[in-house]
Amino acid sequence: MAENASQSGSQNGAVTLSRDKLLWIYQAMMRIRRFEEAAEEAFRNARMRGALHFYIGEEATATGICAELRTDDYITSTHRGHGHCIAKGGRLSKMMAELYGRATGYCGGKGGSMHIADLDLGILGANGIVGAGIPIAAGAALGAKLRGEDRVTVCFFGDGAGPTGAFHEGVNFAAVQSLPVIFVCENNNYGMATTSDKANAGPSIAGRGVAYGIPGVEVDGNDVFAVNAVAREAIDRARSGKGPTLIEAETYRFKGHTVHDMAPYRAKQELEAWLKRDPIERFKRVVESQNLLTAEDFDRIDEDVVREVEMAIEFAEASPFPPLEAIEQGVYAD
Amino acid sequence: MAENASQSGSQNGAVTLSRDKLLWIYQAMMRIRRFEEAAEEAFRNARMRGALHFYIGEEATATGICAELRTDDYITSTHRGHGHCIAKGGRLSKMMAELYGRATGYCGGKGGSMHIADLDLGILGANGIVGAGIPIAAGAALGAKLRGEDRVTVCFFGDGAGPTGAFHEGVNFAAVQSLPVIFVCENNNYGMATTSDKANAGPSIAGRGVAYGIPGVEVDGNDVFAVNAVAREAIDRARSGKGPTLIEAETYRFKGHTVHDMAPYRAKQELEAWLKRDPIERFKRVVESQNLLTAEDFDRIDEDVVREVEMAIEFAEASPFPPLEAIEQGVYAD
Amino acid sequence: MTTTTAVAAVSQEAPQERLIFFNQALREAIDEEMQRDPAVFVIGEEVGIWGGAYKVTEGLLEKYGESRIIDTPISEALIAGAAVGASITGLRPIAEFMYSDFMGIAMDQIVNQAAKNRYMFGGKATLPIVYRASTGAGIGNAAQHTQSLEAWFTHIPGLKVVAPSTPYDAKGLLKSAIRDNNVVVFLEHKALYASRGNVPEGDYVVPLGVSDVKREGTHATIVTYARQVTFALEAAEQLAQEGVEVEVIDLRTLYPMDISKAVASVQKTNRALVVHEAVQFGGFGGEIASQIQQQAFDYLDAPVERLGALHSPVPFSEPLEFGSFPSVDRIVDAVRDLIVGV
Amino acid sequence: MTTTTAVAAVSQEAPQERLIFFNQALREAIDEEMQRDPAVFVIGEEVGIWGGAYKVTEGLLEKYGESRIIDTPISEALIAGAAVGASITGLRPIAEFMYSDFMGIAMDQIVNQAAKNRYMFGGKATLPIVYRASTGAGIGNAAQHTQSLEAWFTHIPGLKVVAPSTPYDAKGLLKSAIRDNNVVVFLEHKALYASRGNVPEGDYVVPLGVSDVKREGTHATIVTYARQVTFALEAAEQLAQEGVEVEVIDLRTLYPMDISKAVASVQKTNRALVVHEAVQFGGFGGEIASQIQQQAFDYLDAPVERLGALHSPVPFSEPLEFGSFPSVDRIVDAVRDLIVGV
Ligand SMILES: Cc1ncc(C[n+]2csc(CCOP(=O)(O)OP(=O)(O)O)c2C)c(N)n1
Ligand SMILES: Cc1ncc(C[n+]2csc(CCOP(=O)(O)OP(=O)(O)O)c2C)c(N)n1
Ligand SMILES: [Mg+2]
Ligand SMILES: [Mg+2]
Repeated sequence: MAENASQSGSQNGAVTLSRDKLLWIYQAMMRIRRFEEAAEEAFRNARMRGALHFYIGEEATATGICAELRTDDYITSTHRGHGHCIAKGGRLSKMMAELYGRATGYCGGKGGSMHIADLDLGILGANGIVGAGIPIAAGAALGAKLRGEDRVTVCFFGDGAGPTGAFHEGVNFAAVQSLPVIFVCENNNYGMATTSDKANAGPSIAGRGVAYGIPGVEVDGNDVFAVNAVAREAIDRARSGKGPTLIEAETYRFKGHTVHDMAPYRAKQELEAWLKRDPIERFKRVVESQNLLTAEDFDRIDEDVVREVEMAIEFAEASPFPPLEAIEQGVYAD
Repeated sequence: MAENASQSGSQNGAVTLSRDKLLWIYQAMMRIRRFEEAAEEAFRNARMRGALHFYIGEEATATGICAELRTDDYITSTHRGHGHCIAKGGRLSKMMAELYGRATGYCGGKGGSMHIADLDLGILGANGIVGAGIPIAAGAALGAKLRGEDRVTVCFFGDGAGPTGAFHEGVNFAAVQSLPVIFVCENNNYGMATTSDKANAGPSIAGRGVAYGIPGVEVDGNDVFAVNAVAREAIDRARSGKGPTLIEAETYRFKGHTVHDMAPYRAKQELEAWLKRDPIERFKRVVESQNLLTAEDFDRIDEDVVREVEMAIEFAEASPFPPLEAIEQGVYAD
Repeated sequence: MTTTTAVAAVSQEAPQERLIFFNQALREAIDEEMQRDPAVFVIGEEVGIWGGAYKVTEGLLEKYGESRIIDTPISEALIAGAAVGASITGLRPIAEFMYSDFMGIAMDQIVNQAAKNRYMFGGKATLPIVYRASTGAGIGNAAQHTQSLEAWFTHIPGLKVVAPSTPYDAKGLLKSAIRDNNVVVFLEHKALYASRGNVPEGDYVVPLGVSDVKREGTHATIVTYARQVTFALEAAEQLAQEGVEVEVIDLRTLYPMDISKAVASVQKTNRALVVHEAVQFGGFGGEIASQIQQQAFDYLDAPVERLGALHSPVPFSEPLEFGSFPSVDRIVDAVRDLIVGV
Repeated sequence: MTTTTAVAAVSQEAPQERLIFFNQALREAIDEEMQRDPAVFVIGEEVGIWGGAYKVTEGLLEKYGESRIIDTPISEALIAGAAVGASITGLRPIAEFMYSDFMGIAMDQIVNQAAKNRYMFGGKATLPIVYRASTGAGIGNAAQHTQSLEAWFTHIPGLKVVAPSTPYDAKGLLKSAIRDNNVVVFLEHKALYASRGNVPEGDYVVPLGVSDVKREGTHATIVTYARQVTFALEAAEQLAQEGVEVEVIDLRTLYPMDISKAVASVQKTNRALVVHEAVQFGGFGGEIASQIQQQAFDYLDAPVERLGALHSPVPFSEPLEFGSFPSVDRIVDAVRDLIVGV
């Protein structure tokens, strides 16, 4: 049924990605991790508020995919969107300022964590409504097709979005119209407390590709090389006008559903097993064992990222809140 | 993928249905046909108004399925609902009066053709919203399951409902909960002018069963024996707690989409080919060739039905319109 | 019947008489805008060969092809959402819902996505979408094909809402809506599609947010929109024969709402009746009436009265259907009561 | 603070003091009704182990099992539609939407199916459904998790709409809603879940369609509901220190709406301010204000004023969020203006 691509990664073979791309991948994954750790700390210290959904543990998926995207390609994101945004090039300072609700944030403080967008980078928005990005992604892909452009759209969504009507309407239309879009289901095994199999009938989400007459591919979402290989194929396919692909990346969120959730509903051993599959550690093991990157490379990036995140926090905290006049501004365009 | 059940009908084998059931089937199909012919005439003579969607040509599907249902089983129906309603035992007089908007109609004139219901017969309502009956059917089946009853629910819908979010949400939930419901897609090849394949991605609607982990069965919807055989299996399955089945019955509407539509978008030859597959004629050929029913049987039923339809028309035309006070009555229960 | 404000945007020459149908007027607007701007396209169910449920897009498929006249499956959430994705990346979709009743399926995309994206993203995104839909009762379509749901949309910041009453306004307002850089919900009363009116050939616009005095009068003011404008004008005609001169204000755009002409009128007539086909309770008339009593309080000789549909889904049966929403007679009666009342 | 009408339904003995949270009060209502009637069940997202987004159903899974506490996939149209199918065949579903914002996905099922089935089927079907949902702003959830959309529902014949302000009312109204044979949209302001109040143990009901004088006063009347009742009472407290005595009417049920106490109050105070958290334009306040000016026209010394949220989606940033909807201060100012104004 669904092709299984978990073998197309690196474990059994030599990594062929360029050094630059490997550095980029490591940096992106570290940025996501450190950005969120810092955000969590700020939240726990009551320096920000709202609903935060952490991507920690799932870094390989967004990173492996966005590594193959051009700046002018589009993505749609979710409530758990920091990782997608960072992997697509989002600026940490503007993201952090947004989480802090400051005027300098991506949305001038009006959106918060769940609504970050950067249209110049093709980030068409995180989304607080599960599944809602799927029709929007189809629309962006339709737009590119109508204009005769070769941009692709990557649509990220969770396993929880699998049962939504929006999923079905969006994927069906994209398949009928053969649109340049890649649907990426990040199956982290849970909605909130609901496990994916209690929400989604049938053997898998990738397996639904058959129903729509499009390729459905399962991949180990914690193996950035596997994700990257699958992404490359799907993106090529979309870019060359062959239509959509449905990718299901199996992964796991290390944290609770939101910053408020301690995840009492899942077994400790389950989490521990997944922690052993930490996508960043796995990446490091592979590239070190193949002598592609060195401890110095990692250290340099680690330091850069720490500094970058510190600066983002400083920037956010030094930024003003938007003025009350802003409330009714930006609702309508002229 | 989808099992193909078109061979499980009668063409290649002896019909094993009882004489009573055969008589019932013929009567039900003729009732549908004559009822709608009379309604069309009344409409063309400006004696009724509104939107009428004729089931003529598709009689074998509702009939073959409802032949296996108990009175206390449920069905949900569609905008093209006369056939389902009649096959489930609906009274022609009350249906006709409803089409005429009279106080004696099923809905006291408030619903019209698209909203006929008879809860005593398990007819949970025709529906003007494409796809909307699917979650409702899941709910009725859930109710039966919660109460520990062995009633089943048959959910009729068209190929046009295949792409709706309601289809996906309803079927997915029914599969997850293993509900006693049979989803019957009447694929008459068209939405309005849109052909089914332009609306539905993938090879078939029955083929989607795989995605939900439930049986998906294709059947010749103009072969009442084939439909009946498939229905029996699906109903048994549901009644014995084994969960839903997705049936796709291929059929064709002989008339336009509504009474206003002359169907200029379809080829004359296409219609002609389908007219040759008239489900009533096919039924007659089979039972006559197997000496199961006789010309006298047909004649008697034909006469009965003609009389019944005439009486329905007379009843409707003799009935009063509801009084204006009725407008705000029946909105709320006490 | 004057259309003063609208005329402002048109050439000053005496307009040629050219009677066309309301749905033709809409088609011309779409056609001209598609010619004018390659970013404009149409998406919806049966907008192609079928030509749209009420034939508004008839013939456009032949002219613009499948890439700009896009038939979708029955997927209203997709239609609304695809418009979001296409517009935010630079196109100008005109998305058609056959019946506004079906927008219930698409409310999340219309309200949580289309209406809010610009704002949530800090005022940076632009979503020039027109969501067109047929509305209203009167042709026996029963409860799920006849609602007047404008109140849902007027309440949502980020949406503009338009409800024309004449072919002239329909064309001019739709052109404005297509050129507008916001999400416009454009509501077309289905009983108006076959109404005829004078419509100039070629380009003109009726600006959004400008109401129109459709008839002048001194004794009472009717504030209304969409099909009820035609009923109000008929009622005014009847009342004139009794010596009662009614001023009829057509809001045309419900958001942004131009209440100024209504207020000015009430300052003159001292009496106001708000009329719409939608169910009265919780209807948009509440906003209109509230604003009038607030802005013209000292001028009112009687409370602002409202007339809307009775409290029921729209019934199918002809006498019930026509009994459920405001009729010319009922408007006449309401005006008489308003004048005698105090 | 009196709850006169509500008390009518309770035992006449002096109530024991028992302070519990608003969400506990709701849970008691559900629990007691589930015990009382085996036809009652709960369906929604994460209503099981998670206990509901705001813990209203916490513990009920253990007590009633998976057959009566049904966790669904993220499928809001299914939730609403399953309630239709289950209710029309004899059950009494309590369907939970985590956030009323998500009801956009389910509007077709709620409005075209649940609300209309009884009527369309000639008054024969009975659909005893409660659609519960959290609403409102104030905790940094941003634009897609904070709306107050009651105006959508009040406008739909076939629906009843409830919006409690206290734990006492919450329990009593929810029990009434569950026992009601109609479709009730039950809106729970999320900032109230953690508020505490005195709630009797065991059975009592607060009838639907009966408003409540939450504070008596003589100078002005505030008509409001849900969380804004608490703000209005605080504002009244402040104003009392200036010698301004404000009467606060809590509508509690928005449909059927009991406007009688508000009208009686305005006949005494001659001034009315309608307050709600929802966006002011097109909000339910229009209905309230219109009815008051219509029924108390001769008593009004000033126009009926309205105070609702500014015209924007709910912004995330704390100062903006709190600046966007009516605050105690803004209510105080509005009452002052109302009294000075004329
Ligand atoms: C339409 C809708 N329903 C419910 C919710 C509440 N909700 C937010 S996230 C979530 C779980 C989502 O699970 P999944 O899609 O797997 O994403 P994950 O959180 O696992 O990344 C739910 C139920 C929502 N935001 N939108
Ligand atoms: C949600 C919704 N969208 C659009 C329509 C308008 N409409 C009515 S019937 C129809 C075609 C339905 O096709 P299908 O489901 O195949 O049923 P058929 O008419 O062929 O029996 C359409 C588009 C509708 N009633 N409901
Ligand atoms: Mg998940
Ligand atoms: Mg069809």
